[in-house]
Amino acid sequence: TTTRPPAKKAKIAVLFDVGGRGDLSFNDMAWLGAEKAMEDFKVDVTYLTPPSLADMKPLLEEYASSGEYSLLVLIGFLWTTPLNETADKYPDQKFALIDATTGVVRPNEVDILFREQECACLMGIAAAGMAHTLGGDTVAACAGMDIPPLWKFHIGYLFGVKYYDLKMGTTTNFLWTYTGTFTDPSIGKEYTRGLLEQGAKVVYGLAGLTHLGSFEAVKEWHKTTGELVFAMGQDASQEWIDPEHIPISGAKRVDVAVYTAIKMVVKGPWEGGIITLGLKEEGVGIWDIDGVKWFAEQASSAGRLAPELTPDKVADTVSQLRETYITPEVWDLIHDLEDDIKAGRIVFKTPMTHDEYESIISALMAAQSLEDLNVALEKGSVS
Amino acid sequence: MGGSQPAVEMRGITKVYPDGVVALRDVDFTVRKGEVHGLLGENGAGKTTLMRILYGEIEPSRGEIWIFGRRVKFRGPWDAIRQGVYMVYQQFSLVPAFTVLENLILASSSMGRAKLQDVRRKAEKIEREIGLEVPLNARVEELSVGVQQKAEILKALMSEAKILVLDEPTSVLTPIEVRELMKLLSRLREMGITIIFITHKLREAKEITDRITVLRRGRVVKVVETRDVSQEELAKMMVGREITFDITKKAAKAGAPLLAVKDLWVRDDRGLMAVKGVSFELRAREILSIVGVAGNGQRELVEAIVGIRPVEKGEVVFSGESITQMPPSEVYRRGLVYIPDSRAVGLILDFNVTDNSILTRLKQFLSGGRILWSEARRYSSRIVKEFNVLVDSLRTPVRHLSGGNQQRLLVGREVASNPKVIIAAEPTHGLDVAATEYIRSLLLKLRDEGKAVLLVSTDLDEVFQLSDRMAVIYEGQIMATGRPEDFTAEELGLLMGGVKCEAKS
Amino acid sequence: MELSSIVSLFILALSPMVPLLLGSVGEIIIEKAGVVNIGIEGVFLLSALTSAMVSFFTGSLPLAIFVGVITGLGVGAIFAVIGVYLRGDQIVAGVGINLLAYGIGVIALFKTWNVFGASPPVATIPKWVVAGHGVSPMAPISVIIAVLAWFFLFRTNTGLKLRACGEEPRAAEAMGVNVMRMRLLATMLGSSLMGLAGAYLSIDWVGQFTRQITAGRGFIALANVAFSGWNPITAIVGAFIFGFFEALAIYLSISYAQPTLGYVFRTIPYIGTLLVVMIFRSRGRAPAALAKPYIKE
Amino acid sequence: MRSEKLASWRLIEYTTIAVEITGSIALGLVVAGSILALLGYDPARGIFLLVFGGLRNPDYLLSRAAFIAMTALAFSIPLLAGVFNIGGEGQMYLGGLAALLAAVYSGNAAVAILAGGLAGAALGLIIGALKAYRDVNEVVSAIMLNLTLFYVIVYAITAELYDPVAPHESIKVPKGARLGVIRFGGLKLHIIFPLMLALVAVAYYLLYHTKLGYEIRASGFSPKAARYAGIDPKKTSVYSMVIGGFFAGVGGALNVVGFTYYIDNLLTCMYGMGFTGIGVALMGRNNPIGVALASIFFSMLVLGGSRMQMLMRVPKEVADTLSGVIIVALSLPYAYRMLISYIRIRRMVGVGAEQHS
Ligand SMILES: Nc1ncnc2c1ncn2[C@@H]1O[C@H](COP(=O)(O)OP(=O)(O)OP(=O)(O)O)[C@@H](O)[C@H]1O
Ligand SMILES: Nc1ncnc2c1ncn2[C@@H]1O[C@H](COP(=O)(O)OP(=O)(O)OP(=O)(O)O)[C@@H](O)[C@H]1O
Ligand SMILES: [Mg+2]
Ligand SMILES: [Mg+2]
Repeated sequence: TTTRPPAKKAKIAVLFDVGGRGDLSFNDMAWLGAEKAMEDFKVDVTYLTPPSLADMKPLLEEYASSGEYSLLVLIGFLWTTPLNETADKYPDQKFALIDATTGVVRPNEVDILFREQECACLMGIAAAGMAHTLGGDTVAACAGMDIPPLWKFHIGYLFGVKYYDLKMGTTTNFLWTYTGTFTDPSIGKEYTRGLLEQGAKVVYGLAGLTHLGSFEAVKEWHKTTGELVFAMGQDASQEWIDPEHIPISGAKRVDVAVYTAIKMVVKGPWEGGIITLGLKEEGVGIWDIDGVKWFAEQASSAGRLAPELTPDKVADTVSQLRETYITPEVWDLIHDLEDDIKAGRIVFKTPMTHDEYESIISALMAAQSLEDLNVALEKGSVS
Repeated sequence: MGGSQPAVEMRGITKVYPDGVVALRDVDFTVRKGEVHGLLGENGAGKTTLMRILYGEIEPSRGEIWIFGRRVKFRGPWDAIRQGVYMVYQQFSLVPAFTVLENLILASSSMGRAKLQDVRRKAEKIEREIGLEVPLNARVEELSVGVQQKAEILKALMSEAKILVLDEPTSVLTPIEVRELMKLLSRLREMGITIIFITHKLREAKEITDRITVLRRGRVVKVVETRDVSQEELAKMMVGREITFDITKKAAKAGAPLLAVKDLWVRDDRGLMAVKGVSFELRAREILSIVGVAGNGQRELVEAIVGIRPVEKGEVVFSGESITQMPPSEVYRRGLVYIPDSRAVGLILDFNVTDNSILTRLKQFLSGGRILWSEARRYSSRIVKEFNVLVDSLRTPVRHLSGGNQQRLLVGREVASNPKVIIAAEPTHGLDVAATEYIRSLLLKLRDEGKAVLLVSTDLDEVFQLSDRMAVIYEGQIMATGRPEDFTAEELGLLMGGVKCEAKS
Repeated sequence: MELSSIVSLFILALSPMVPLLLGSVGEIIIEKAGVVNIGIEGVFLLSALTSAMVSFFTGSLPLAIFVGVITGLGVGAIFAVIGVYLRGDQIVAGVGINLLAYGIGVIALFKTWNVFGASPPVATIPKWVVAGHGVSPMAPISVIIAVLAWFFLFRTNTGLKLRACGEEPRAAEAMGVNVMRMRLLATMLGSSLMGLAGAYLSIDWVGQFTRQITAGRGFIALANVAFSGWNPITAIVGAFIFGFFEALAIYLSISYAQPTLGYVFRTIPYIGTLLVVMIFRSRGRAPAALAKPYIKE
Repeated sequence: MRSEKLASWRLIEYTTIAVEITGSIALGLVVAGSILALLGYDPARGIFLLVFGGLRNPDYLLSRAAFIAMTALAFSIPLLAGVFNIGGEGQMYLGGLAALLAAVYSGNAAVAILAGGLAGAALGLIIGALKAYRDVNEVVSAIMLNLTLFYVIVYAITAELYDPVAPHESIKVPKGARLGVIRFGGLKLHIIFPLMLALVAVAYYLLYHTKLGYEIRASGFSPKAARYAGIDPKKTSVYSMVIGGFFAGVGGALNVVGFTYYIDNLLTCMYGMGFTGIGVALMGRNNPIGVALASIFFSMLVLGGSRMQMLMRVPKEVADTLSGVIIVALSLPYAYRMLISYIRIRRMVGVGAEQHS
């Protein structure tokens, strides 16, 4: 009797950008998707973090030329140019670029982008709503570096805040600040302290590891001044980190993107081109309580959850907070806008240059009426 | 037990340095209680090594040590100090950035906590008792070498040592200071302190020691009672051959003036005026000595002459041309060379022999910015050959040469360029008899060949032996000039201490 | 700028001051003995890690601080054995320790919590409230430590011996100081202050351990050592000035609407420090025997 | 007799160096292997990949070594003159930026590299002159300038010099100004490596065959002796910083015109390489030839680490740790020296030492 050799598993390589795993948001979410694909499709997934940008192209060529991998998943916009210069040379190698696009449609390349504005605008409404319930009038964001995905967050977040103001007849101060780093929580904390000093009631963390410092700052502010303030997380559900002060997180399902790309290779059909994921595709959004709980469970099983917490407790605390501080009218606003977006009645513009980004922001800052908000839109209008 | 126990007994000491140099071979060394014991030998004979072993600073490769009849194994000087052994090193062991008092506290604190006021009181008491004058609050780096030497001795006395090791303590002292030191040592001997005394000056050894051990190339040649030997015999034991002591000096026939210094004013590193209006003239075929206690502006004077140090006021004329403020390399090129008093200044110890041979004469070995190494090597092997520098290879780092050989290389380099005027500062400092003799006769030979030598020295023997004329410097001013016959050693000593005698200025 | 903002800036300057101050005082002690430990970052990182772990698993802050300090001490001991007894090149060893520490930090994260970036939040040192701001008790403590370090270095016998090892080790040894042991002890003492700084980072300032929690602050501490002219008291000034500029940069970038300008404001602490150094030249000089291994034979 | 001694001295010196280096690497690998085993990976395979994994693509390996060698020289040359140039990082950033601009305006790679070098040199001049003539410690000014330049350049790329098509990247080096490859028959070699060899040779020549190099080394070993010889050690230290800065600037330029062709607005293309250079410089004992070898060895470890990560799923940080271990082991030459001489001395003195009485 002869034993059949085991069916050869498809090999997939996930290539991170220079930050690599461990940012608790973007890159870790990508790996989550890869792990899920590994289980579901029984594929062999390996990963690599290149030592520097200069290494990206040579490494990409090396792996493309080896022909060993069914798919190379490239995480992050730093891969754009290396991929653009490599993809045509290896027509038999499939590539997936996550969160960026080369702008070229190729049969062997799929680019998966997110419409971050669609999530950020909902977060903006929630933030403005919470700020006012907390008795304040200022919302803020602690952002990492001035890069295209964050432009979209900036536009969406500001859009949401203005939308809230114009609908509710309030005026909300909007503070946005780039810390210049994705890795320094101490700077994140100090920026957030500064933002809270300026009256911010809600701080949106958009800076990877840096905004972990925002969470600490918010907690400390509450402890020392007795004044309740909130932080909001992004990408993964981050409520479990401090459910008393993080009532809500934005979702950016990098995991879905990676999973989708792998699925296209393993199960088909593969089709090159550009895919964007938004609210409709559930590629972005607000984490619901189930999501919050799932992440808390993950944290709990890895021993990360604070000893006094359980996943259920996290979920309960968060839903309590959401009930108390995000009023039904605010939820209505959120859902209305969400419906418009999902139905395709509203499509956000994606700025292509820094100037365009800046002009959209200044127009939004100056907006006096709902129509003024249309500068941020590609299609449709708000009313 | 009792008085018959020797103070120090070292048996079968062998020392191999990590790079394979065998510094001592099977040395037996005994010092009786209460005696002054001389330790003599050529440069590199192993005297310092033996004492470093006794002091626990380095470990012997083999051998045993007894102190007052007790077998000891020191892990470091701190152990030795606790057993009553104290060593004053050849190179000073004071922390230059600290004040004298801080150094004293440091030294005392190895025997327990030292309180500032206690140490000061004790130091002042010792100073009073034996007439040492050391400014306790001055920073060591600001003191002259002579005062530093006194600070060293004060430090040693403070340690209440029962066995005191002095490694070439007199080489920087003036005759008066040497005499004071000798008196001091006698008093210490009376107090029952055992002293080990290393020197290259046989006269001193004869004068102060009771017994002498002579080392040659790491072995004990002989142990003698001092009264039984003459200086000549000692020299012969050390070197292994006859040494002629009287260097023959032909009568001077001074020629044309080569170097003239006119009303020179120079500041020291701290910005204080160190040379105050010095003038002199140096002629061909003559040796002019600048005599003085170290630290009286000699260094500033010569550095200003060759252009290393800015001149405040005044003029330097060399061969009829003003060279005031000229860059040193240009001065050297014109034939005025300078042998500094420290080998660490005249040589780059981490460079090899060839590298060092072109240090002051780099321009001559350049062709369009490129160094002509083959020529440099030729030049350096010439120096090595002509001046008998003992060295394995031209690529050997100079750090690995013994002091005597370093000095030969340094002097050789400066002399080989066939200069007109040689400024030599302490050219024999720390050298053994043979090497000293070699350098001194070399200087005389140069003079006889028609060159001029400006000798800066604190060693009166040397000054009397070599100079045609001498100038005594005190606090930056020339106190007196004259021919050697014009002065007695006593007068000179007074002048160096700033006491003017009439008619000589 | 209003008065209250200025007061705020002064208070906000304290958080970045603490690790700089402790780090540079630690380094001053080490360098005064003649050893240069360029691995400040590495010590910060490892101590931040161990104290975060202790804080997370036991909740005991005193124990967490203690373990952070001990970690610094241990790393210092290893470094000193390499750099002092084995005469390794201190700079290379320091660079190596930085690399090593980063790797160990991340490995520990994923072995302990199955993450690569950050530990979960841990219990932190409670803050005092001063003029409406949270102030860590570590701020005054670090200043007191700096003053004590000054006293130790410049007013005690042991301090004198330690400085002698950095100035003229040969002379120190001749005067009965065990130079190697003194250097070992100084490195351990200094590194344990760095360990305290590391503990501050994770269980006081940031509230968790992250893989790049030090964010180059070890190097700034190194700069502060030179800035201070090797004097712990001046180091307080240097660390505070830097912290102040950092707070000012944050204040300005929040106050100005144009977000990209934030980058330009981030240069304030560095340019400001440089200007301060250029205007007030420091009189202190490096210990004469700094980074030179003491070789006896 | 003499020549015999000389031969043995040389032999001892060379064998000692060989033992030091192999000993360091072996010790490092043993510790590294134990760490791998401790973490549950196959140590033999891991070490094999770490050391040899980078050799799969020699062209890439060597090119990558090139800019690290440049930042290493940027540290070594000033160090020989007694200046601690921790500012290679900032000099490299500025060099990269200047090269980019020069490439865009001139369209010529040589001009770009020169511009990069000059920009780095200018920065070196500032640090060196501040030290020599204003007593500003070079560690302070270099660290402050590194960080300042980081943010200034990130700002410049983000707000002014970005590529409209890919806004996270700067404008691109035009095709004509990119460094290409040279081919010998079927073999191709990126021109960066030969360029690095040439620059290393220049550095070597400069240090050991020119007046300036001699003066740099003399000033570094003994400023006092240098002053005696008519060398101005302050001026020399400034020159050394200019030269060091030049090399760092060239490193940045090579990176931009030879590898990435743009600067990203997170500066990841150069970040950290200046600091890496310090370790590499010291590994190479501050000798240009040693530096060239060390930079290749270091790049082998980096790329081997990537290989290990890919094939064994060993996290990148484990590879970093292993590199750290090897670097620490390489800091220990004196320890091996002591060991060797200890053994030799024991042999010379003989075993019966203790019986002597
Ligand atoms: N640290 C060292 N390493 C290797 N060899 C050394 C070392 N110190 C001294 N030596 C060698 O050991 C030998 C003895 O040196 P030592 O200093 O003991 O001589 P010395 O008798 O004190 O000479 P001097 O009269 O010049 O002071 C010399 O050959 C010298 O080169
Ligand atoms: N082989 C060697 N290896 C390393 N260092 C050495 C060697 N030989 C000598 N040295 C060092 O070089 C210097 C001079 O050596 P040595 O002790 O032989 O000279 P010296 O004659 O005693 O000169 P001086 O009395 O002026 O110090 C000393 O510091 C000694 O430690
Ligand atoms: Mg000697
Ligand atoms: Mg000696």
